[in-house]
Amino acid sequence: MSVVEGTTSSPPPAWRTADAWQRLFRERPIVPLLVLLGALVVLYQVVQPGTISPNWVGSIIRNAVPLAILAACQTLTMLTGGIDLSVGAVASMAAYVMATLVPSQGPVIAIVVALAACGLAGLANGIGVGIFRVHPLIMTLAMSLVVLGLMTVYQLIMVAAGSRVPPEIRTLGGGTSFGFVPHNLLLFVPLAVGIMWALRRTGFGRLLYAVGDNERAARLSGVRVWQVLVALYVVSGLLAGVAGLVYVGITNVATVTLVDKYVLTAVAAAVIGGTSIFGGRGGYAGTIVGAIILSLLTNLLTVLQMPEAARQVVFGAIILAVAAAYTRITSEA
Amino acid sequence: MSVATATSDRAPISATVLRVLRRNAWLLGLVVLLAAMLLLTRIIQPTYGAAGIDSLARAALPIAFAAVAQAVVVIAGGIDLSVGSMMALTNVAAASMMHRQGEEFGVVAVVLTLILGIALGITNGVLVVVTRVPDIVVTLALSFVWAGAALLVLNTPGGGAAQWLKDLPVGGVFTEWVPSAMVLLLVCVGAVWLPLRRRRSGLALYAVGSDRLAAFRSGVPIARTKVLSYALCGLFSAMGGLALSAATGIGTPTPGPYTLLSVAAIVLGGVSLAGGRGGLLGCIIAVLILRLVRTDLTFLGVDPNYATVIEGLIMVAVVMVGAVVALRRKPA
Amino acid sequence: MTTPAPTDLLLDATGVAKRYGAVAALRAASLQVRRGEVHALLGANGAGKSTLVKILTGAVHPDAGTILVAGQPRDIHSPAAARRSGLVPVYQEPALIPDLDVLDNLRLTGTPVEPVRHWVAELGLGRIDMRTMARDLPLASQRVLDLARALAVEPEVLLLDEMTAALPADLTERVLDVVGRQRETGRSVIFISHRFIEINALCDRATVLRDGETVGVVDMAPGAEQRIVQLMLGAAGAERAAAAAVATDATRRAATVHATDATSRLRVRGLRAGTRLHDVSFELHPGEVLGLVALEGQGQDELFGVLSGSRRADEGELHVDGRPVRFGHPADAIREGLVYVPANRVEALLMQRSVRENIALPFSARLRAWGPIRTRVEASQVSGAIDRLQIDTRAQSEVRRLSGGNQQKVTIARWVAQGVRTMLCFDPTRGIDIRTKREIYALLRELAANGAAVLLYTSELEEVRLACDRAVIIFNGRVVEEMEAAVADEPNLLRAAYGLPPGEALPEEAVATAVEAIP
Amino acid sequence: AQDSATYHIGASNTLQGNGWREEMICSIKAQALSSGQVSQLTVAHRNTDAAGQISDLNDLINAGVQAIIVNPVSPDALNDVIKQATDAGIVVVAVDLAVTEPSAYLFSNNQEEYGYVGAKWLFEKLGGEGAVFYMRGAAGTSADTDRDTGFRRAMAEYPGITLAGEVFTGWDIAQGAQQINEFLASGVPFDGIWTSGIDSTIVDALVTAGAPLVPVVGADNAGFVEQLATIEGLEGAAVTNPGSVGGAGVTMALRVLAGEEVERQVLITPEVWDNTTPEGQAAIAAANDPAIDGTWPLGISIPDWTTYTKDEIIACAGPGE
Ligand SMILES: Nc1ncnc2c1ncn2[C@@H]1O[C@H](COP(=O)(O)OP(=O)(O)OP(=O)(O)O)[C@@H](O)[C@H]1O
Ligand SMILES: Nc1ncnc2c1ncn2[C@@H]1O[C@H](COP(=O)(O)OP(=O)(O)OP(=O)(O)O)[C@@H](O)[C@H]1O
Ligand SMILES: [Mg+2]
Ligand SMILES: [Mg+2]
Repeated sequence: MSVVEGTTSSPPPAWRTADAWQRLFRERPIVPLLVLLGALVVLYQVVQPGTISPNWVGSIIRNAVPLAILAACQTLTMLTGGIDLSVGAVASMAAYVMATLVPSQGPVIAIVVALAACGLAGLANGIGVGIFRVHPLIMTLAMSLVVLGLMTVYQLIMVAAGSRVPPEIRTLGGGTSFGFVPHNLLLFVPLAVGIMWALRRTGFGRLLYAVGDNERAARLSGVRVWQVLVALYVVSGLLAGVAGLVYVGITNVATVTLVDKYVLTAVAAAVIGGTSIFGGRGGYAGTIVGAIILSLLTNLLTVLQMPEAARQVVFGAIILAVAAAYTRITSEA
Repeated sequence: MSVATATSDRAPISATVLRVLRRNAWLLGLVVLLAAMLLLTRIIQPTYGAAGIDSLARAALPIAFAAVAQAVVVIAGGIDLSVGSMMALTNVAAASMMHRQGEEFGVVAVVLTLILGIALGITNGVLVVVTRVPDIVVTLALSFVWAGAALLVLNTPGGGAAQWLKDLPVGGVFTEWVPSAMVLLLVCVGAVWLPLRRRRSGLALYAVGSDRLAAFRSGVPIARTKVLSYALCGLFSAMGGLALSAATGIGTPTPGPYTLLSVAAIVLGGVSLAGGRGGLLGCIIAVLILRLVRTDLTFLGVDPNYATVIEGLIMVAVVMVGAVVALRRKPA
Repeated sequence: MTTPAPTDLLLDATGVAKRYGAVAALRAASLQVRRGEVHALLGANGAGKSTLVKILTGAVHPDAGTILVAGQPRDIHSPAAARRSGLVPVYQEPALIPDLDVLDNLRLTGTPVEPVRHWVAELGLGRIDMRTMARDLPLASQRVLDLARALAVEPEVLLLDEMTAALPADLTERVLDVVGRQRETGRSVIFISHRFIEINALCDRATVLRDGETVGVVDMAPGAEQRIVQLMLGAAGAERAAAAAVATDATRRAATVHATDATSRLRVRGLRAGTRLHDVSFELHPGEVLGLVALEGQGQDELFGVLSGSRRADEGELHVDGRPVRFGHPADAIREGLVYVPANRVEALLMQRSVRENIALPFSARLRAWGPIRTRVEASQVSGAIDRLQIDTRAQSEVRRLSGGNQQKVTIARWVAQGVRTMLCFDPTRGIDIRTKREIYALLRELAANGAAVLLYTSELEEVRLACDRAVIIFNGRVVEEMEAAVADEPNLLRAAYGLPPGEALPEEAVATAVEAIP
Repeated sequence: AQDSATYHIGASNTLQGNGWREEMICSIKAQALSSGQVSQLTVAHRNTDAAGQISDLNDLINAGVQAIIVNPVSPDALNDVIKQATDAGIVVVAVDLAVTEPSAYLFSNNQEEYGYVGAKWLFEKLGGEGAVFYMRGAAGTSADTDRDTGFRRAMAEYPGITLAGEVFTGWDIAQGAQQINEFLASGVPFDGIWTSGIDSTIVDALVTAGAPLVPVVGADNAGFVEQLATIEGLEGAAVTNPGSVGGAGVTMALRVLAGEEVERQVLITPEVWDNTTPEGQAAIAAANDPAIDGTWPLGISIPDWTTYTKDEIIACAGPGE
């Protein structure tokens, strides 16, 4: 019952190499993504010679890190066929709550409370999606309205309470060593390794894929899907909180809408990274590269000094081109 | 012989009615909800009447077009995150064409704008089909492109609109209780959708959204149907852009909140994001409901920040109640 | 082997090849179909039958090969084009659009309605409500409707890919009858099935595929079956199949000893659920395989739903090992050792995930198992199960790339991997080739011999004799009879399944009245 | 004065969560309360666009208000509905940004001047020579375009000034932070920074990166003013853009309702608080309040037009709350 004989005997060698590449790309989708990233760097070098320096790499990565964390929320939720549009509001909440609590409570309590609030928002999302079966898009969109509203109220209460971003957060989020190694890598590398490990090597990770691929099959195999979803959205809320803290480390100013603009960019990072929005397929490594690609692209367009209109057009066109090339390279014949 | 389907073809009328009701249960629920909310509004604000309904219809007009545009694509199994940007682009295109032009040229400009919308939609659709990149990515990328193009056309709010266009959605038809905006909306959507819906191309939209593989094997031209859905989306987005022109009298290059609003509205309106299920009327009613919630919260003088919270909660509640009802209705 | 004169050939495909990445689904397939014949296309799971059908009907583009229709090269690059050339398929997977009602489904394909009504009646589905959503129809009705829709356009060549696999005995009979009569109008049928009874009864000739190659064409005559099995499986495969058959008998004798002295593993009392399951009671003992026989829609779906924890009973009791239990979720049933193999593999599989993840899925199901995976243990359990079920894992990185039969095996392997106490199988051999079927019977017997209890619903009546110790027959939501496997021959089972008392024959009119009595 | 509280006033705003806009809403509330003449204040305050604001204004009209304070999304888009309101006898006061409908009153910061005076200060500071990093607001909005007009006017007066770079921050802090960081990493030389209000973040980025502290122009946001007062070696100027135009708008509307003669347009010329002159330092010292949220503008009152205290605007309570 094997066709391996067929493969070894009949086909011409040229065909085989092409096929081997294809297979490599398909089985390791991260490879073509890295190739694309490399191509972008070369492009950068061509249009803007001389800017590429350790400093520059550092700033690209520093900007990519919080986006990649935010995109982790999307990756995880998208694996189950969901999406988390509340991450912007939740991340902003983490930043704002933390900053306003620091003067009165000190950094540790402030951070704990901020993350707890994020976990709570995630829990609400999880209960809505997992138990009451509200569509994730609606649930999280509504949650972002709820969080924004509550945070605006909170903002008015805290307006004269003073707010401060503790130096630890600032160093972690925005600092660099030797002028080019971003400190947020200290947080990010273990986090990313943890996420990738969890997706591949833990039962919970497996279940995310399973629920996204075929919820019914998961159920028939004895999985209580609601548990998975609730846990997932809590994790997503917490990750969003961490992203918010990294962002505020960079900006040093917290507002209740600090991270709002990055929600769709985070979705784009996850999707460019090869995670299917229909669930069941994808991974975090691709998302990280996706975030770096987007960060690089934003930077390139800023540096090129194009008019805003052209900048937006080119940004969209390049995202599409990258995604199309990626799809072409990894798709089956 | 088999038990499962051996119901008679000529079912009694009551059964037919029951089936129609059951199939449109969601729509009916929305209608009832809307009616209840209108009543509630009247109680909160006793002066709420024809003028209120007129402004409700006018407020709903651009959102409703956006929702209808989104619904068509989602029914066909896609999603279009560029609806807001396409509305902005068609809006500024119309506004700059009509700027300081005669009333008659306005007609030409409207036609050109609609054609532009279709062209944008076809571009979306063709790129989705050709690149085989998931719809959400293609349209997200193109949302930047169209928004940038809008800024190229007008870099700041400006331009103009023909007076007749501005007057079109104002006032009532026959009586002040039938807002022209609503009539306009239903006529525009109906004129496009009704002839299509029962045709093969209309069914193909549902088929592709419902089960792509089965549709392909049933001989449905997948690519053409996808492009058709995006073309319709572009057309309705252009109508939305024109509705913005009519409302504001100018063109605004920055996209409004229409993309996400449209997605929320269609889910409330009973369209399944998985594709293949739902209709356009439900979406329109959902938009009216969403809009009326805001109005009521304003009338009630609820602290606007809490109003945002309440709006979010209501959105969840409606979907949740719907899900619970659907669970109940599932055959035992 | 016969070589027909070229003029009779309605369809002539030669040298057809198709690769999917590293997998060669077809290497050198050929198929010659004469005008007015019913031609069987046979082969083990994964031999390439479905792929050939897809190529002939424009759903898949071949890498190589020539296809002549009535002697002419015809353009069949798309399903629509194939249709125009008179090639109309009924695929292995349902092709109705779930979210459209029946009428709209017909309109979509431009199928005339009246002929469909005619064929639906002819096929024994009675009159159907054209306004029912396709998704609301039971699988069997969908299949029949698929067939009626294909017949309605009066195709030159009708291609039926495991059309009967999901049908209960009564509907199968009608389908075979209708399909057989296609000959009379000079039309041809390509018929794929794993059931020899059907092939013997229906087909004129058979083309046999093995590993993507046509290995023989056989005229159907007494004794052809032996030859086909040999062609299909190759010499080695045929031996293994025979060995499996012997193993079945051996383990069965061992198991009967077991069954008698134990208390019941599962006791069902007065179970009622939904509108079809009224009052079912039976006992299932460790060490036995209990057959369950019923016509379409007699409450067996509901029964398995309740036993597997997917739905709640309205009334009645369940006892597992003498303890009363109540299931709110499949997880509850699984904890009590009741595992379920559903009829429809699409329900059970993670199509985009690997074979390994599919088989290992239940390992991680419980909250406790959310942590790190014990990779080595998992790997050995999974590969054990793969070996045991002989799963062809060439395309294992995504289950959707497996052939239908191999997908089916994965659904069983999932439970075998972790050891079975009580297995609820709903037609597990649906679409499985003859060798594997025998292996599955052997497997069920072996499970029983090791003390497991197996409940086996089957739509293939001969399976009762081949694999079971006892059978209960359900009609109209009630157990109407119970019989030992020894006496459970087909006429006897069919009689009972129609709700007729023992000793009574099965006249046509009786069937008609009996069926009308069904609510 | 409580018994004379008779008016029902409406307010409309289209951006939520933004410090400046929240302060504007609070000043509307505080002034309505402090005036004693307002019995009910209905606020429509949410994230929306021109068409959404039109329907909000319609809702306010239908709610039966006698005056509307509106922060318009654009100068032209609301004309019809404003006309409809004024025709019905409702007093409409546009704040922050002008509308072209002549029947509306206007109480606003002069955005073109805002762009001009800050740029002029910066160019002067640089001695008329040098490269400036120009960090604008959101592309396509009126306020940004107006400020740009002023900025360009100043540039025309100082031909020695060039642009080292021009970006749109979208008034988004995180985006502004990334832009300045990337800009610093790119190594393009620059001598000064003009920002459209994303200011303290920019200074922080300079400090964090150890880049030279070039002169920075920002707005009167609490965070930036504090930096001007405290950071050693930072030279900069805060251009005032008080959110209290909202409260002033209320006063204006009440005066019209009372039948007083009121000027149709009041434009507040922005002040420049620079930390290099004694007057500027005094203004900064007077305004600086480290407790206030960094994104709140410190121009919390406008003499003659607002009567509430600092505590009242911070309490952010309107009539009946
Ligand atoms: N197996 C399939 N399942 C789902 N969609 C498919 C499948 N095969 C092709 N399609 C879709 O159908 C469209 C057309 O496919 P293809 O190129 O195979 O047809 P074609 O030969 O160009 O058809 P036509 O007769 O219209 O020229 C593509 O958009 C593709 O995504
Ligand atoms: N889309 C695909 N991608 C990769 N491999 C595929 C794909 N479709 C089929 N195959 C492989 O091609 C081979 C032939 O499959 P096919 O479905 O034709 O078998 P079959 O004879 O119909 O089997 P069964 O009796 O189990 O239905 C199998 O090994 C299968 O795994
Ligand atoms: Mg097959
Ligand atoms: Mg082709």
